[in-house]
Amino acid sequence: MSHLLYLIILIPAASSAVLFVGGRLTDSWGHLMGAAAPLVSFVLGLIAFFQLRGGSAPSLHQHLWTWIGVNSFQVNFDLLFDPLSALFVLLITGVGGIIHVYSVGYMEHDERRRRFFAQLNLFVAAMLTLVMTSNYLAVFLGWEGVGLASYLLIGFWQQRDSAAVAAKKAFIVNRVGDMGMALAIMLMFHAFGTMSFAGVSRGMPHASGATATALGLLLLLGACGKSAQVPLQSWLLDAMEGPTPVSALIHAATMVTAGVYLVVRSHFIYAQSGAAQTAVIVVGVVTLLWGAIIGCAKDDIKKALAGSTMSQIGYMMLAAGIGPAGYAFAIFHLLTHGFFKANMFLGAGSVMHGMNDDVNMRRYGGLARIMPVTFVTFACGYLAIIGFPGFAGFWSKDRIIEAAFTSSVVAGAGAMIGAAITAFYMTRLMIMTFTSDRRWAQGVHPHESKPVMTIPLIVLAICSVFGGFLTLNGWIVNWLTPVVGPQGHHEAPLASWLITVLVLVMLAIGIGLAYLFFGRRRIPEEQPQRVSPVTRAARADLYGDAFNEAVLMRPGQYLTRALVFIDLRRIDGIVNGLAALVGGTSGRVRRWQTGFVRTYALSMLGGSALIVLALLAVRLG
Amino acid sequence: MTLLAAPAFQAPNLAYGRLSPLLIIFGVALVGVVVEAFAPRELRYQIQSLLALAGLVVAFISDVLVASSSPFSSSAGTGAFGGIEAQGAIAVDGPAMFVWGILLVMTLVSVLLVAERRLEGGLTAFAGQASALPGTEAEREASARGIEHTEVFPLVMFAVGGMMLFASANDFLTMFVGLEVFSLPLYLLCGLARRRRLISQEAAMKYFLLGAFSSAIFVYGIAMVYGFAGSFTFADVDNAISSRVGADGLLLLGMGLMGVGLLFKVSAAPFHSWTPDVYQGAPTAITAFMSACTKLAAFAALLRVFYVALGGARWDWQPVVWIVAIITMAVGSVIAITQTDIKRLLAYSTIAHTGFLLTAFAGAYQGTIVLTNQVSSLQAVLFYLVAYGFSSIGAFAVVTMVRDSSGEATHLSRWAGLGKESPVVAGAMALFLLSFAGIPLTSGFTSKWAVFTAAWEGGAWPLVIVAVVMSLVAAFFYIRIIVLMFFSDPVGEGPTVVLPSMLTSAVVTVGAAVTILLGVVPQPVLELARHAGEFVR
Amino acid sequence: MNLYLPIVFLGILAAAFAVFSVVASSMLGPRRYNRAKLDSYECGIQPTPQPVGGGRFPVKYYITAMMFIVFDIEIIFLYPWAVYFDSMKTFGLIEMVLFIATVFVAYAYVWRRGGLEWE
Amino acid sequence: MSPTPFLVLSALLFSIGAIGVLVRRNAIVVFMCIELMLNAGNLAFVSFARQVGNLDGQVAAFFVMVVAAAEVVVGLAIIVTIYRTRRSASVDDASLLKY
Repeated sequence: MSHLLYLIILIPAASSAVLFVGGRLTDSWGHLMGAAAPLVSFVLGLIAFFQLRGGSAPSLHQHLWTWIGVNSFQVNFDLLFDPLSALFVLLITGVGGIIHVYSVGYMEHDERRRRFFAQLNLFVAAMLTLVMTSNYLAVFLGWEGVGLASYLLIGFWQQRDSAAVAAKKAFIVNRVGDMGMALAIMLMFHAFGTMSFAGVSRGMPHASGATATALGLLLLLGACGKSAQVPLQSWLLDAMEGPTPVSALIHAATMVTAGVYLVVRSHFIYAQSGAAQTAVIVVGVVTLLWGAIIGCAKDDIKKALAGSTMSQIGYMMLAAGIGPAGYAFAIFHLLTHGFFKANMFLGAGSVMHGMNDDVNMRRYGGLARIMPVTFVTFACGYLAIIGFPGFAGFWSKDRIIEAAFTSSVVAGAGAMIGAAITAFYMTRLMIMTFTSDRRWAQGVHPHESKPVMTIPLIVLAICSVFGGFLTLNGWIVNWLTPVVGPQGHHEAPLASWLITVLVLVMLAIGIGLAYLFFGRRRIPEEQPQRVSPVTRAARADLYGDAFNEAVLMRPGQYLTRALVFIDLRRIDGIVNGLAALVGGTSGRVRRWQTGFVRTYALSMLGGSALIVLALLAVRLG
Repeated sequence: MTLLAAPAFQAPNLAYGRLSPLLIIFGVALVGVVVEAFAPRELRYQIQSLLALAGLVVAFISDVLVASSSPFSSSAGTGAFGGIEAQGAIAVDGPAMFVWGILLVMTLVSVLLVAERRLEGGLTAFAGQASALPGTEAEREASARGIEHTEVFPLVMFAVGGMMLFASANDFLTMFVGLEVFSLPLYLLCGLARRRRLISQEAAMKYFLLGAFSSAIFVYGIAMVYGFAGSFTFADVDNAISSRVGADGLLLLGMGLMGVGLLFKVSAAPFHSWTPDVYQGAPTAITAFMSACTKLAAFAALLRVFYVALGGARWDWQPVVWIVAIITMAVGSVIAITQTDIKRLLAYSTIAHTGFLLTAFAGAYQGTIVLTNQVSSLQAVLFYLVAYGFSSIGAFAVVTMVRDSSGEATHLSRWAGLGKESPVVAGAMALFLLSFAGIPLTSGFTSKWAVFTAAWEGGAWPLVIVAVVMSLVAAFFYIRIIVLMFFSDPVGEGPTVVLPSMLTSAVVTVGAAVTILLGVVPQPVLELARHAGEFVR
Repeated sequence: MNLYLPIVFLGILAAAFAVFSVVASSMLGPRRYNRAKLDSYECGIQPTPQPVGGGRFPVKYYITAMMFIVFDIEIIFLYPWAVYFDSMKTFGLIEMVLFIATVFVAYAYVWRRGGLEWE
Repeated sequence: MSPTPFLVLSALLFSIGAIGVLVRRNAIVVFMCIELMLNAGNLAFVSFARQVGNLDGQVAAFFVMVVAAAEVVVGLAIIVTIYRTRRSASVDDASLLKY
């Protein structure tokens, strides 16, 4: 098998290429091939997985070719299939495949469905490259690919202005992260002369503390960009502009998990720098609360789920920051989250399908009877995410909170409060959507979706119920030990049973409050305006954009306005602020190119004078 | 006058074999002029094009032979081979022979573009009769009679010959002559477009006046350096610097002015202003030729002058180059964002690429400090230029194919929805743009990587950080075009992709192939660049 | 520092003089414009009248001027060559023959393309 | 005798040429100014040749002259063409290409 690893990546890539190049020829069967490709990869992944399990070798390798090689310095394009990669491959291809199948139904009436599948395949292929290579440079390749594909997919409905803006935002914010990644790779090469995981981990112990911290922070910056962690979280909510399957793919299986993968994969770097680890923990805790609070106030079902993703990824980051004690749990939660989040996003898609693509939960209600399958499956996801005992989320989240307490009480407390908030907003979502009285707009006739959409829901629901069993007698921990090292024993300040009980109490509180607020009263169709400042803040994404606006965009705006006299009212948020700044500068500077030869000559002469003077200055200074 | 009494004459021994590539090219160019004079008009196109192609191939072969037969010179330092020929006028060393070979290949590809005839309906893209006024009876008659300026081919040959001389010159006088020999034909070629005569001629005039201006400055710089060192040979200048004789002021002045002349040719800010106008106005085939070959030759010369002759004064010029590099990257990447004409946009992107190249140049990571497992600045720059050259030629080749009634449709709005019109062409363009943006698995990524590491190792890491940021900005507008081509609907009746003859298709294919190959398996070319070693002193 | 003073001083002096001369001429010089002066080519002569619709334009003068310059300049190289001819033996002869031949190629082109016909 | 006066003169010529390029509108005159700069270079060459006492500088002057002549030919050709199409040799009129 190890010589066939490349097929896992090649198949989706090839399918994507065929769909892109084939054009209209493939319209009739393109979507079927597109949906089949990741499933085939999934089967291959399974084979490799069992071989890895059965075999004695800690990991499978395949040397494809030497990418860059000069004398002793080599960047090999090697595939690495070790326990960590294995789990990711299965998650990406498995959940991704299910989402593909679902999309066949979801995008049925879109005439550009073929292109949609081409891009989905590209997305999957890029993500697989990211998790299956054995050196950072190649990871960067997949990293860029994912960024590109997400850009295309989020902006898929480019006729919508908002979609285009959201895509641009996602792209640029990600480029900021990529910059961190690129610089980290440069630094690595400078410090170790290699960029392979093995080489770097060998070199790490001898590296200076400063180098380690710098590497850790730069990589964290990259991870924040891809995983939408504070402060680079702003793109995630807008990314909901994409078709719902895309949201599901981005949130559950691919994109946002990349950051966590990077941190876990680079454990040998974080092992050398406590500062970097602390930074990861802080980012994680802040984000998990941030996202949860946002989730409480959103009436747009997709945005509410997006907030929850942000906060769940925050949990994973927190776990990854804890170190060897947490890596396994981070990955474990990542898997379970992949199941139930995909489940709920597709469920949301199915609801929207029935409600004429209305996303406002205030106009839902009482759908439980009309869409039984969607309701039941969604309920499974719901119980899983709030961590109801027995469901997948319970096992993973509980472990993380436990581990958090071992590292610091603050982190643990934060995680625990996060659990309560999660329970609150998810319950709110359930009530507003499924149970409460009907508040549908006129002419909306909800109906259950077709089997091609409901069957994936059922599959995912089953996963989100039983996903937790991966941890039975610590299977996942042992499985990952060869990669991230032994977990070691850490004494928690509280007994683990006590923590579990506390979590459950929090859970009860959250659900109870939500029931009080939303279950007992009638839910107004319009957003109530007289609400607590907290709610108002949360509705405005905790003023995330406002903050950007005040701190980053306003100055940019003024500067731009000073530079160009163009109307900037359209601008919102840092991204467009910066874009406008650059664009404005550009629009201004290009005026220097007056078209008059004599102006050019003047600039040349001035330039030469400056150069000579600079030379003199250098010599004298 | 006894002071100037010259020494007794001894006939110089010229190693004609070593210089054969140069001689062949110039010989072919001269033959081309004779053909123009005596061959009947209807045969000229065939004769000239075949002659040019044959000459290039033969010259390339002889270059390979010379390179494979060159001994390692004892005089040189790290891994340099080849030697100084023609009484110290020309250095036939590793880098020179590498540059010669690449120049010849890229010119070969460009000549295919020049010879393209189907796009203009049976005629080349060059004015039938430059002397006939646009839109007059004379012009219509000329194009009706199928008159063509087949002088284009000899001119290109002269230009490439000059470039080879420029890149391998080992004293300032030869360098100046080479500079002019490749500039003058280019001035003319820029003005010969068949369509859009006005802007073509304007481009020619601007290029000419500014070029002449810069070469005048260059000459004055040479004079100053001569006054400082008392000789034109690079080695002597180097000695003069290291032995600290001569008036230092003259050196600084000369260094600055000469630098201006060279930076002008590589279109570095603030000497870039000719680039957008000329690139937009010139016939696209010529733009492709310039963007690939002029840049390569000029960078080779720039590095040779500053590493070999002025290497001793590195502490003087390095900081200045840092500033120039930053300005150039900023100007190129930022202004490109608001461009609306594809040729102009590519021109600004070429300026940005110059900036990236200058980072490696400023790093000056060369000589004995180079670790065995890394590429020196010179090698990185050469590799980058190979990668960039082919992508750039390919991109401009695509530009020639996207047309509407008035010739090439270069306004970006006409490119909207190109992906629907012709997926293959748009795909090729997308590939080239991704390569310019430095997305992995394209030549742009590996070459950027090589250049940046060289700069970083040379201690110019702040430059590298600026460069990374700038390449992010640049990536943004490249992606914008891709989205424009694939994801937006055509305006009006949309663009049309005219089916070209074998020639242009071949060019695009070659460009795309090289772009992918150098992205996926760059190793052979990198090795070749490394084998070229350093300059012979 | 004083080592570089001359350079700086020279630059200042030169620039100052150039600016001064331009300004001075524009201020002191009398402005007596006539048609010939305002006309494009400032070489005194009347530009040859343009045929309407822009047909052929007689550029004889300029062509001739170009010819003259080119062939005249080549002579430069004959002088040092002639001075040294005796000591250069056959080598000098061959080289100069090559040189002349090269120039002759240009000459042949001009001739065949009718550059030498006055009408 | 010292070459300094000649160098000063050549610097003056060079600056006059450079300023001329900037201030004159007529392409021909601009071009003449450039020629002036080249000749300033020539003067510097020969005076330095005198100073350092070898012939290289004088040879260089020859080469520069020849190149200048070639430049004249090309330049005049271009300028005449553009004059005939635009009916003006002013460098400021030719500004279609900008921004």
